[in-house]
Amino acid sequence: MGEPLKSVLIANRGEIALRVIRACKELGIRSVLAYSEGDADSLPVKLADQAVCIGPAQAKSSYRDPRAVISAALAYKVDAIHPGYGFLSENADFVALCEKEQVGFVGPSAEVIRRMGDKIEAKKIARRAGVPTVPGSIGAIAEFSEALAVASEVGYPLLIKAAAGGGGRGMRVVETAQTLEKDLAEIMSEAEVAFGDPSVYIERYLTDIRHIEIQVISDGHTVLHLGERDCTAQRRNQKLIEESPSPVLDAELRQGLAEAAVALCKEVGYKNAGTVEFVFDNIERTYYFIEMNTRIQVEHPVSEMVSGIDLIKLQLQIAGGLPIGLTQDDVVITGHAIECRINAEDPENNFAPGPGKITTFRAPGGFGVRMDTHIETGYTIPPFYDSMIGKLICWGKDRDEAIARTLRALDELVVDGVTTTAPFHKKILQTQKFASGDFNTAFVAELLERERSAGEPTLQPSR
Amino acid sequence: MGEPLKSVLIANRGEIALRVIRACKELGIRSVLAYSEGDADSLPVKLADQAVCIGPAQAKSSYRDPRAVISAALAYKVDAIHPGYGFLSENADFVALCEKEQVGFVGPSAEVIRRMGDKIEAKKIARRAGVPTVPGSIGAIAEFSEALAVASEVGYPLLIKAAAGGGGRGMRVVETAQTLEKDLAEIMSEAEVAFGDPSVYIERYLTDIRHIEIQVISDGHTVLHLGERDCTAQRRNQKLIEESPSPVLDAELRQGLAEAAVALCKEVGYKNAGTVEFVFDNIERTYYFIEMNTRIQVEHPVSEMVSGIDLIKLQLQIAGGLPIGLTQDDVVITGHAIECRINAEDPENNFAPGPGKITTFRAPGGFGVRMDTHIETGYTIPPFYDSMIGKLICWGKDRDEAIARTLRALDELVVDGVTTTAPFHKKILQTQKFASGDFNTAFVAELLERERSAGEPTLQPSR
Amino acid sequence: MSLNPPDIAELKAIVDWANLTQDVRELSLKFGDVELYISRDQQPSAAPAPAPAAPAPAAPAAAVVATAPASPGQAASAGEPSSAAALAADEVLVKAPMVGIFYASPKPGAPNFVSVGDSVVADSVLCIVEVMKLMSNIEAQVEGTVVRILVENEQAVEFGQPLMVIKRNG
Amino acid sequence: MSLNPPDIAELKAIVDWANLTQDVRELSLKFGDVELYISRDQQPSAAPAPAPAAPAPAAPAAAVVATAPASPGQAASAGEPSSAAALAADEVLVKAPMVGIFYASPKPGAPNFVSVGDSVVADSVLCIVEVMKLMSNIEAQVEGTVVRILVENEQAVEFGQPLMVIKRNG
Repeated sequence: MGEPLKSVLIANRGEIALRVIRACKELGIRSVLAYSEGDADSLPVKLADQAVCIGPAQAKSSYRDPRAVISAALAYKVDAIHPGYGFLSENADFVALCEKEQVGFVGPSAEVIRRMGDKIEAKKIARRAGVPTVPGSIGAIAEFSEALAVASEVGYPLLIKAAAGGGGRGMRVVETAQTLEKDLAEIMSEAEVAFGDPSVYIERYLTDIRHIEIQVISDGHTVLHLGERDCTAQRRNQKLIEESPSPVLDAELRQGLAEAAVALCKEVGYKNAGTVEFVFDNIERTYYFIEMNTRIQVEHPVSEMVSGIDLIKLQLQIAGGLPIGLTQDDVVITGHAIECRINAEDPENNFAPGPGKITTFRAPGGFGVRMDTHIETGYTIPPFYDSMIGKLICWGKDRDEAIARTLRALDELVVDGVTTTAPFHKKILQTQKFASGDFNTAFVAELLERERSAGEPTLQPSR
Repeated sequence: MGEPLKSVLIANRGEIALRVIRACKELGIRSVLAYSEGDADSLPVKLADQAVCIGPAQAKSSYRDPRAVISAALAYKVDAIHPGYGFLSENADFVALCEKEQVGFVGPSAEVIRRMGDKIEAKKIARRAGVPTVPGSIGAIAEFSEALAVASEVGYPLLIKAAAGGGGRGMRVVETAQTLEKDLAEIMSEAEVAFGDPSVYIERYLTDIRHIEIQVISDGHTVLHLGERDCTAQRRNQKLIEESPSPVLDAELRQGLAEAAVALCKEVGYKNAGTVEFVFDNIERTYYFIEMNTRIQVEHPVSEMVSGIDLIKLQLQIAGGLPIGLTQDDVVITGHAIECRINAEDPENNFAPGPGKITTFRAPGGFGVRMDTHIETGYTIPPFYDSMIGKLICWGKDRDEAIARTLRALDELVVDGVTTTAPFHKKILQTQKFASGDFNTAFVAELLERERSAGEPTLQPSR
Repeated sequence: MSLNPPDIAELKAIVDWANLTQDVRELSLKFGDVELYISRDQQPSAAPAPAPAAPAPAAPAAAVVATAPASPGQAASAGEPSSAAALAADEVLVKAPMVGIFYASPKPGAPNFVSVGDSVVADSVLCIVEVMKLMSNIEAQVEGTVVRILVENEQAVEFGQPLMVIKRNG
Repeated sequence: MSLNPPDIAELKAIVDWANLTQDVRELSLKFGDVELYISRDQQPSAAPAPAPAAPAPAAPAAAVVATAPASPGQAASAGEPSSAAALAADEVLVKAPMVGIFYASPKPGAPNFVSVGDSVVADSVLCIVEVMKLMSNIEAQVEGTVVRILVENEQAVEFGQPLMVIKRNG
């Protein structure tokens, strides 16, 4: 193409739909929102240049229906589709259909999505690019002797997973070499019985880890990184708080991670914004590639706030065939940013989601505070979609200021009518452990467990 | 002192009171808001750590009453008073009283306020510091021969003003040397008759000018500047839109202005945030010192957005006797910021202020958007104070992006129930002239005049 | 916008409008001592239910409820004007079952499937909605007469958009 | 927070509270079929008007208005709790005419100007409010008996803060 997009169909909802609408408006691109009947009263519908109902509230017949989305794009004659995150954003079949119908897609090619979406293939690509992966087998191993050889190389503790297992079934941690042969034999025979397939994956079992990811953006020729995001504060593998820079990296590790991410993108011919995810081993202070997300992520504003670079605008620019127009030297990371994902969930009740009507919403404001949200006073959170109602992103000149500002902003935030996780975020941010920066992915679970066992209420009563 | 303030009385209202409360919260300073009965239901009262009613709604018996404010500070035992802007912020007598009562003041000494508040004294200090001032007499001249000599030196066109006049009375522009003697004689004799005093001021009459000011911050030892703000978009000497950097300065002029401002601060021993105001002559491309504001200004967020430096926090830090802790090299200006002052005024009706109840307020949001405001849905704008209801500040990587973002944010802004100047800001920002950056202080008046004479409505009907 | 209490015709128009749209479940309107309340079933049905609320006669004087007259307009779908046409009790609305392109005829140049005034039976094809080159025939599902066609040939239509009105026989 | 309808004593307490505060002009509360409406004059008057609304007997069952019981608390001045004391019809509130420091006695160690139970006349000095070393005598302005003293010696008081309650003679 090579000329700016003139119109974009936004095939998403909530805050990310609004985020894309805002970028379109600033670029003079006509924004056409594809929405479901469940979102007819939402703020994105009000703010988009045009809104097209593509189906009923159920996502499978609207946001997740490739035909409904592409049909809307064709009927309403847009240049491209922005998928947001979730829904169809990493659906290779959908993107292939876009390619077939000659509808632009704000993202990489179907082939790249498919390759990076296949965990084994992605791991192979990473190794080819010289990017370290968690030590272990690349694919499934069915032969006992081969499994034994790989396991012996991996080191301890290690994890054996039945290839046909899943959801925690058919997994075993092996602590020492003494039990290896026995454990391996047992789990392979159990897998044979349970799943009809003795194949296993074997990998180093990492216990004290952080989740660190590199934001990349590429126009297919120039690949830039925007530094890392540290997403270690998680609950049940759901990210709660993301920040940039990571409090644990030194310049050398930071450089190594960034270069690894860029090398991976170059290896696969990546084009679009993307995120290369790593686990960081606190003990060895080393990192391993886990997977790549071939889309914009929920937490992209964290990188925007420290780099000053508008990632959604760059996505749209690149999708129009234009070059990035920046070099790596133009990317300067300044200060520190923290994002809290505010969910309509009850931390006192095992984080049960609670849709409902928001009787009063007041966004926090002031210097360094950004709240990306589609909610407003009088809005009813529909029960059909996920429980995230907004993201609070605060920038500070350093990590301490960013934490203080986030706490101040959380104090200002008012979401009456539904229960949110905002007080829980305050609790995390006020811990000495979070302030120190020295924690791992078990931190939030340990915090919850400590309170439960102390018989304390998880939270003070608060608005 | 030399240790952080622990508590601060905020002797102001509206968005600036909220701004100071936020800074206090982030610094762990107890914020005590001194409020009038007219503001009992306001957001700052809700958000301050403590709120103390100091008098009735009329500002002269509350916000402008030095005794009420200082009494509150003494009774509620705060370390210092933050005056905001307006009200008592540049009242030297009030500050002298603070000094007498040993209540800290977030600002310079009474002596510095008095000296810089005296226009003639300030001009003398500027000249001593080597800062250019508008060519003309320093003080009033009563002798005709002396006046003639000064006028002959100043150059044409020049302006003669009766020293005892004011409000436009007793002023005359002299276009050429031919009429000088006659004009001077006439105006002095008119002044003698009208005011009993023939004294006049004489200065160069500048017609094609911009308003450019330098933000400074000093701890009494280190004086830093945060670059300039361009406040040329004015209506009847009221600033409407401020931006940084100025679209007309080159590196040399920028450096010259900044150094002049710093030299002035050093000359007077300045301590606090402050603004050194200049007129910039578009024709000669030179600048002259006009006055110094010895307080934080309405438009300070513009400089915060491009520098990343929190000016209110620095004010509080300095007032506690702590050093700035930064060098000039730490101040890096990135991107471009624009502020629109949103007033509850009717642009269709000669900008008549219209207090009233805000039935719906929706703040714009997203990347690079900051709205400093004390309004919220259901808030009634009291009739006792000024009509500003908030400031929209948008940052962009360059001026074009900042303008596009501001327009997008103005589109999102909803203030139902009262008429605001938001649509008028859109109108200004959409002109080719504003986009070009090439305009002067007459620009807004000319825009209004052109529409009036074309018989067009000033604005399209809009929410 | 009129600030006078609505007369019987206006109330009827509001009831009709509520019947025509898909996104109104409940509507309440109080105008002085005139009160109107409408509640509909969840299921969007092509066959209109009889208007559940009979408006009371307009009162001679009434306090103005400022927002009331604006409400119907504000509640309308942002996507598509539901056309000004009110639906009579024996009229059926045919809506687009998917987002796509509306075709009035089987192929370019061919005569339209139906025109206003045509009689149709349940399996009469009224039009085609195209989704990615898949042409779906939209059938009348009732016996009657085409009284209004609300969209143009080759126009984009969204999910649930009203396409035609059919007056049932009987 | 109780979700039961308020009883007569609770309604009375709300009326008293509204009387005591300076910032409540109107208050309306609906609890099932119990409705309470209070409206006051603009002028903050020390002499309380008789409670304008007599609460109806509490209904046996009532739909819960969730926000109603919270309203009085939310409307209260952020600055100063107005003390829980209710004001009777013959009681007068003495308020601070300026922000400053309250002194119960003319100088440290001296006996207090007044104590609870003391009789006062119009020009009896009740206390001093200090503004920057300027001591202002606060006088009773009515004849009666001191029934409550609401602040402590040397306490900071804000503009309009209730200091004492005097029961008028008569």
